[in-house]
Amino acid sequence: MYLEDVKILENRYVGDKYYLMKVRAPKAAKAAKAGQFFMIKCKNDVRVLRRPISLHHADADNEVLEFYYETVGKGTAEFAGLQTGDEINIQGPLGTGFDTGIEGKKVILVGGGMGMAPLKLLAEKLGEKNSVRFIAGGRDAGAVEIVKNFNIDEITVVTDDGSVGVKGNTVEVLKDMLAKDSYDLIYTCGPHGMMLAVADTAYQSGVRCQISLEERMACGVKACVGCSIKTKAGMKKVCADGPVFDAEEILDFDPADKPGCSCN
Amino acid sequence: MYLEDVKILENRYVGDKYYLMKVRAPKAAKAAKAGQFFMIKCKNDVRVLRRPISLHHADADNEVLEFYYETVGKGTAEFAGLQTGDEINIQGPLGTGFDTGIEGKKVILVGGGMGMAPLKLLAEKLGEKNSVRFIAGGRDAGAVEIVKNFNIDEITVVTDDGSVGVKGNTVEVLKDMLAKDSYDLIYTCGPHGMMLAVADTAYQSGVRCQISLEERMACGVKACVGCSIKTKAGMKKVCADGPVFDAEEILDFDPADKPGCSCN
Amino acid sequence: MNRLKTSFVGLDLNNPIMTASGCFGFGREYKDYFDPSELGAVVVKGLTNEPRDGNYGTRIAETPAGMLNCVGLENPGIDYFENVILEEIKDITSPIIANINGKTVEEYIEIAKRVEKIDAVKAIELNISCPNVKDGGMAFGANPEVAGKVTKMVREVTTKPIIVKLSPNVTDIVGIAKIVEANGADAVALINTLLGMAIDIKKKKPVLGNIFGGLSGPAVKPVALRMVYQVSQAVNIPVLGMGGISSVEDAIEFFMAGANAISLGTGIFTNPMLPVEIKEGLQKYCEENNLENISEIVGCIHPPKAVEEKKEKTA
Amino acid sequence: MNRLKTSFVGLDLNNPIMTASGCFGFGREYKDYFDPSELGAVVVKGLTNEPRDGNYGTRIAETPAGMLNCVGLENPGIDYFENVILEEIKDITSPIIANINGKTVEEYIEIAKRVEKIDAVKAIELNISCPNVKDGGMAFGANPEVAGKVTKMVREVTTKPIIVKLSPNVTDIVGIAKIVEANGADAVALINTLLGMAIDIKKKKPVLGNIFGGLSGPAVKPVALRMVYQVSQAVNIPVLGMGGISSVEDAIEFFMAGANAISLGTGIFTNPMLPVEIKEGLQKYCEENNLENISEIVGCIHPPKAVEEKKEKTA
Ligand SMILES: Cc1cc2nc3c(=O)[nH]c(=O)nc-3n(C[C@H](O)[C@H](O)[C@H](O)COP(=O)(O)OP(=O)(O)OC[C@H]3O[C@@H](n4cnc5c(N)ncnc54)[C@H](O)[C@@H]3O)c2cc1C
Ligand SMILES: Cc1cc2nc3c(=O)[nH]c(=O)nc-3n(C[C@H](O)[C@H](O)[C@H](O)COP(=O)(O)OP(=O)(O)OC[C@H]3O[C@@H](n4cnc5c(N)ncnc54)[C@H](O)[C@@H]3O)c2cc1C
Ligand SMILES: Cc1cc2nc3c(=O)[nH]c(=O)nc-3n(C[C@H](O)[C@H](O)[C@H](O)COP(=O)(O)O)c2cc1C
Ligand SMILES: Cc1cc2nc3c(=O)[nH]c(=O)nc-3n(C[C@H](O)[C@H](O)[C@H](O)COP(=O)(O)O)c2cc1C
Ligand code: FES
Ligand code: FES
Repeated sequence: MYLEDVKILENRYVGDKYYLMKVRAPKAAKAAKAGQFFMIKCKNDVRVLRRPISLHHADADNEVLEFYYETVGKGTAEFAGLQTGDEINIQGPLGTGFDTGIEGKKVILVGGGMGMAPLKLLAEKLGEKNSVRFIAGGRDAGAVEIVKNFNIDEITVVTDDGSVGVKGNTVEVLKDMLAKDSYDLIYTCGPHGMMLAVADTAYQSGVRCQISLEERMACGVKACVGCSIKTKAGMKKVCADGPVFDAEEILDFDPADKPGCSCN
Repeated sequence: MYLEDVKILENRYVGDKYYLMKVRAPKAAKAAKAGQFFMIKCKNDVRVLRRPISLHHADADNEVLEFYYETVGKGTAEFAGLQTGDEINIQGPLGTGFDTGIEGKKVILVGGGMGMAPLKLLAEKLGEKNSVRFIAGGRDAGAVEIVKNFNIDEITVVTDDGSVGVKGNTVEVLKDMLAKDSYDLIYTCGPHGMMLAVADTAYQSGVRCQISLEERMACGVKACVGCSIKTKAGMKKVCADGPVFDAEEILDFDPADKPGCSCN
Repeated sequence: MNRLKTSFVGLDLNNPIMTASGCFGFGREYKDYFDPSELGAVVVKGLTNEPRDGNYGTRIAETPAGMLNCVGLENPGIDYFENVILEEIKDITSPIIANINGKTVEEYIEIAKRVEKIDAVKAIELNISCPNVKDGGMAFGANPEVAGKVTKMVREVTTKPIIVKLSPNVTDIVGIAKIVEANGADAVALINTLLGMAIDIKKKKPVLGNIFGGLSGPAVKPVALRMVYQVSQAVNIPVLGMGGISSVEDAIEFFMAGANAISLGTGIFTNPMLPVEIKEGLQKYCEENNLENISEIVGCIHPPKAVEEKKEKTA
Repeated sequence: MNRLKTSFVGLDLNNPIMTASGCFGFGREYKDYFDPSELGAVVVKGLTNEPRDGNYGTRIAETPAGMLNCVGLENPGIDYFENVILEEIKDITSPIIANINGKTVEEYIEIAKRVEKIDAVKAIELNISCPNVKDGGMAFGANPEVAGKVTKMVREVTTKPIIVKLSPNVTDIVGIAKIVEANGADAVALINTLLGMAIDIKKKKPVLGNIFGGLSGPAVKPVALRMVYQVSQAVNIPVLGMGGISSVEDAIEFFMAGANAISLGTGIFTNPMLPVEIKEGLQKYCEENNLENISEIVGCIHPPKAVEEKKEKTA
């Protein structure tokens, strides 16, 4: 884990509410693995929490990191306003990342919207020694525009409005694929509901499934206990024990809000 | 009083800790008078109070306002970092300004360091129908560099270190002038101590003296009662009844800190 | 259609947006930016019987996302208010609400009696955050008994609606709210400022002349929201919410927390157009969310049980 | 020369900089950024006897210049701490301070007894901000009597220094501080978090799963400074100050207000190098200002009278 002030090489609008940022980060670019993330500092001091953003791609040779992000609130809006040459402070890489140590397997990657972020590097890594199929879903053409940035062949694009690719959703496509052929592993990242459906589908088909979770984070390093989830092995931290988990490990995907105690 | 998002035309370092900013402000440039000020909004939302900055110059024809400011804390440091083309939000012109309705008088303007800010436009206005002498003081050459930006002839420069102009201080020069000739009015702006000494000198010589005061401000428009000073006519607001006052009106130049009540 | 019409302590307001006492002078000060008659009501600077010079030394300090003030209730006194200021603001069509203050119960009663006779004042905001000189200097609002007492005594001398403004510097804001309700308050306003301080490390002294001052602005919003949420579920009188509101979203948070109306303070200093922006923003919010009236979201995040109980009680 | 050496509750610290409980895990989590042995002391996450899963739902919310949390004291329990964690952090040379918690006085006593037997723990930070289940859910620290009682009972079962950590959500923090002093506290730590809330207006529900959470970060600094200033003049035991420290200047403010040592919390999340930057900054400040030791500025803004009185009493 490093803490670096990095220069922005490029920060461009991709489509829908999505942006792509490239920074030069000598140390982190060498260390970062697919599925890890960074805590990016906001410049406006009214925002004291860093924003967790996944590693989209890391090019160790050129020392370049890529982030693919959606403008959701004021923090990500601030990021979108940054210019080439501006500096930002990034902390990472953090978390464990996806399991990329496999070989000779048939895998499917399912990405929805912003969930495409961690899958570019993953697809590239897995592609080296495995057969990779990629399902990319989004609201419309703008939301899947990013796939042009991916270096993979086998890609199925699905959009809600059918403006590009298949009209429909990722889960339907996944079910089709699983019905037609057998696979060893599914990796997914996207909206909460989509991931649950993917995990469920994988479970039904007896295929192992890795999901990349999101929780509000303060520290990103297991120091604040803010991002806990219940797993078969007890309370785990999304930031340090994840954000990638085996779907079957998670016990309480949608913990009901219920007042506990106001202790820190 | 207007509230305008204005474009920065120029924002350059002048010397010492001083900067000069020019903005295009169509409405305010027509309305502003010497001695008035603006409340400038910070971009970093951690700073909720606007910064009071005097009008340095207003060019109604070209719709340009000039601000001359010193980097003191984080707010002014933020201003110094702004670039040509950036936008800032200014509120003003505020306050009453100097008395410029006089004719055929002999006046002296005494400016110290950042106190030179409101005197450029004043010198210009008074110069039209009066005989104006200007004493400009500062730590060193950098602190008086701004006088090159002034359109007046009769200027005496004084620096603490003698790096440019006379070595000494403005009050000595003022005393010299008053000893040699008689004057109708003195206007001054600068460090607190200097203004007191100027006011005192003026008083000794029986010359009317206008001073431009500073107080911490929240609203700038008499709404918060944060900037009060005691005058012969009761409590006055520096923001709205000033910032320019006849020195003799002020009753308590250096109010001792003393706990009162913690009421708002 | 105006979806912001609000009835508050018997007043028909065009909208539920007021100005926080002490942050809008006497209503005239921001008129270059917008017409004060656009507001739901104008709450004026805290008044006392006698004119007050306020505190010595620096009165304002900036803090992270907030500010401190120790004005010390400088105000021109009730006579000047009645004779001069009311004349100057007679064009304002929104109701004028007087924020009243005292250092003893007697002072409160005196000024309440005076205000009672002023037709132009439509309601009283009873500020009980001031130090109570007689009882050891703690604020009236810090002691439930004293808070109840002062409310009751003021209630006895006025027919105007009383909005009791609570201090947040207490262990149990709900207890205080209930007591002032029981003693005749028509509404509660919260929060007043949090007691804080700032230090000038170069000069090695407190920034404020009075050492302590009241913290306001966005920094206090979470505390204000929490108190509005707690109090609005515990009392059956309306709540005037405030503390750090500086955007339309903030305003909506306060309504959802249970405020029937809101006051804007420090946010106006940062952005003088804030009241108008919030008014327009709320109207738009209602339109986009098919709300006939903004009141439909008041307290909408309260647990269902609390909502039921309150409905029954106020029915 | 190290000008930051500090003696605090009998511990010789290399510097007066600690980590705020709950913001630095168990000391290992930030080791990639700096060596925790650089700190004056490491205060670990709040511990309870039994492991706790903490609260459901969202636990973190950002607020203007601050944050809310409602972790709900998730922690692995004292057994795991003793058997596993202490082994993992045995290389840390700075003293380890255990923050202990309970829902009843009995729970506090039990955990204090356990900690008493752990040599690696050099002091106890007694957190009395938790809700007291037996006495109606108000925090131990909100009731002076209960605060005194729990301090006393813990005092009876431990020989380790006790730093009582106070809740700021009270009317009279000075009263509470005095009572815990009278009952055997070796120091007081303040402030814990201010109770607050945030609302998700799109989802129409509180952001936090627990509805309420504790506010920390720069936003609370003025309140924290005020309380440190008040308490440090009223008690004769040292004060551990915290609340929003995020720069060297903030740290200096706390020392001037009367803190003998400081803790860093939320500021570390924003800037993981903060402890080191403050340590270096304070050393530089001492050098530039010809201070032999940082302690020379502790309480330097107190009124002369208070300083005299305190000197006499502690002499
Ligand atoms: C491990 C991880 C990896 C992520 N990777 C990406 C990515 O590659 N691209 C991307 O666009 N987004 C990613 N997100 C989501 C991203 O962190 C949020 O969209 C972002 O923090 C929103 O900040 P904001 O200020 O714009 O929104 P606001 O809603 O104003 O933020 C308010 C607070 O809530 C937090 N928050 C809001 N939404 C989320 C969320 N979904 N997850 C966690 N915290 C949230 C913010 O961090 C902030 O503290 C990731 C989240 C996690 C946990
Ligand atoms: C009527 C008036 C006109 C002014 N004109 C000029 C000018 O033309 N050029 C210039 O350089 N400066 C001027 N000043 C001073 C200027 O406002 C302060 O230097 C500036 O606000 C400091 O902000 P900061 O964030 O850099 O400093 P900080 O010290 O970080 O500011 C903290 C807070 O204190 C306030 N503050 C600090 N110093 C002063 C001060 N001297 N007067 C009032 N408030 C202060 C700030 O506004 C802010 O609210 C003027 C002040 C007043 C009252
Ligand atoms: C400069 C200033 C003066 C104030 N004066 C008063 C007052 O006279 N009476 C009162 O009840 N509250 C007073 N307040 C408190 C505000 O009315 C309000 O309760 C508080 O500032 C919180 O709201 P805000 O965060 O929107 O400012 C004052 C606040 C400020 C900042
Ligand atoms: C995420 C988080 C967890 C905390 N956990 C504890 C705790 O377990 N015990 C405790 O006494 N205080 C706890 N606190 C309070 C801090 O120790 C500290 O008192 C408070 O955050 C104020 O300091 P700060 O503004 O520097 O963060 C916690 C604070 C945060 C933000
Ligand atoms: S974000 Fe702090 S523990 Fe995960
Ligand atoms: S700054 Fe508010 S009254 Fe002058």
